[in-house]
Amino acid sequence: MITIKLFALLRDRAGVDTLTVAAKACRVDDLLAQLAREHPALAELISSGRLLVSVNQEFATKESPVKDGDEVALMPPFSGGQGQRQ
Amino acid sequence: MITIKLFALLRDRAGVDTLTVAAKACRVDDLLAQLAREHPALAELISSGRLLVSVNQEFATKESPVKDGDEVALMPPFSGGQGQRQ
Amino acid sequence: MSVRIQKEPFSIDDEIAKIKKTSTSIGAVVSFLGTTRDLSRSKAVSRLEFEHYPGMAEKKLEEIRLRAIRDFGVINVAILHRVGVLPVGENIVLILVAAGHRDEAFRACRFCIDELKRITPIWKKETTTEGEVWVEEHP
Amino acid sequence: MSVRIQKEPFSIDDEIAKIKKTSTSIGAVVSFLGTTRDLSRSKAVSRLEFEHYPGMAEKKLEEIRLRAIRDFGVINVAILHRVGVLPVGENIVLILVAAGHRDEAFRACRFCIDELKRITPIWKKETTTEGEVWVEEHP
Repeated sequence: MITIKLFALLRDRAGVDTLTVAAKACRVDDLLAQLAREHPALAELISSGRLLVSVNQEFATKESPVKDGDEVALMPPFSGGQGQRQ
Repeated sequence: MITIKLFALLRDRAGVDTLTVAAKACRVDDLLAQLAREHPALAELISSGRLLVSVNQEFATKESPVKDGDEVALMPPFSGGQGQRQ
Repeated sequence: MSVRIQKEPFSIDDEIAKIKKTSTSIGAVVSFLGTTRDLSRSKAVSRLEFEHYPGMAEKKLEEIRLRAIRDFGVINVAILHRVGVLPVGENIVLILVAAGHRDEAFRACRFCIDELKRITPIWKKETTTEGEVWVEEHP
Repeated sequence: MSVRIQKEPFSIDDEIAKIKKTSTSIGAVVSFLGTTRDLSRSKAVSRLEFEHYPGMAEKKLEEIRLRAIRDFGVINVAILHRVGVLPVGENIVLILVAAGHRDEAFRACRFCIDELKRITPIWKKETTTEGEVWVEEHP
């Protein structure tokens, strides 16, 4: 099993903060494609290309490997800090 | 009369924090020359060229005019602030 | 702990006293404090909520802290960020950089807040007159 | 009063609370704190004394404050400097710059401390193992 953690807008869209998916060893982009198919509420955000992905709490690319037992997070653009008016 | 205020090392050398001198309208450099003659303890510092001078609490140059009633200050280089290790 | 994510308010005086105790060579402390404003994109903000990725957020802040110490030669760095629901006007984030010289302290502090915004998984939700929105800043 | 020279210690939390009350548009507060070290040119410092030119020192700090607000477009600036005999480890000078953006806050704060050292009539006397000396810094 791979644990998928969802944050902020993604969690609100999915209605849950954690998903688990049965997946063989694959790449991040394979996993994202599978998630978009299984969770239509996330499809638009996943296809937007604006999400950041981490694997075991390190930033990952579309080509990064994912394997059974990993913790993957889908993260919208960050907005911590303050001090920047727009 | 012109009031001369002395600070830091200058005051320590002179032993007083204020001097008054009878001087006609003149320039800062005339006043400094007179002070060096009348107060030998200050002569070395005055001739060092490293002092800053103010007239009525504004920075002055050697050519600035000084007149009766003015407050002139002789100031060693500043060292306020902190945060600079040498 | 020189990196903290917490719900509670922090005292800047207390944090400065702590960092000063870690070295006797500190001559300058430069700090950045981010506070919530009452306006965002010209709309009145009534409520703010911050969320983080527990574990990864702290790890990124500690990476930023260590890089600042190493790359800028400063003595110590502390980074605090609050999460949860925060009233308008509250202090949100504090970065303290203690150094011997002011030049490196200013540069390291600026680096830390820029990096915090860039790589730390923290999100802000604003409630304005037009509803709730997860903010996406483009630093 | 946004410019003060005083013998008493100051609280950074209190000063930040004061400056935040002056505007609701403040998103960033950058501060510089200068503290006394226990070493100066490799000699142990046992005592520090700061002296200022009353009247002119305050006037120069207010000039610096107004130039920072005007030239960098920040919202408000506070400058505090302590004088008198100060134990090692004490806070000496505090500059607070409140702004909408962090960029202008950092630049204005740096400007203020550089200018303070350059044009404000304040002098420091250090007592070390080798005796007393009026310090002449070359910023």
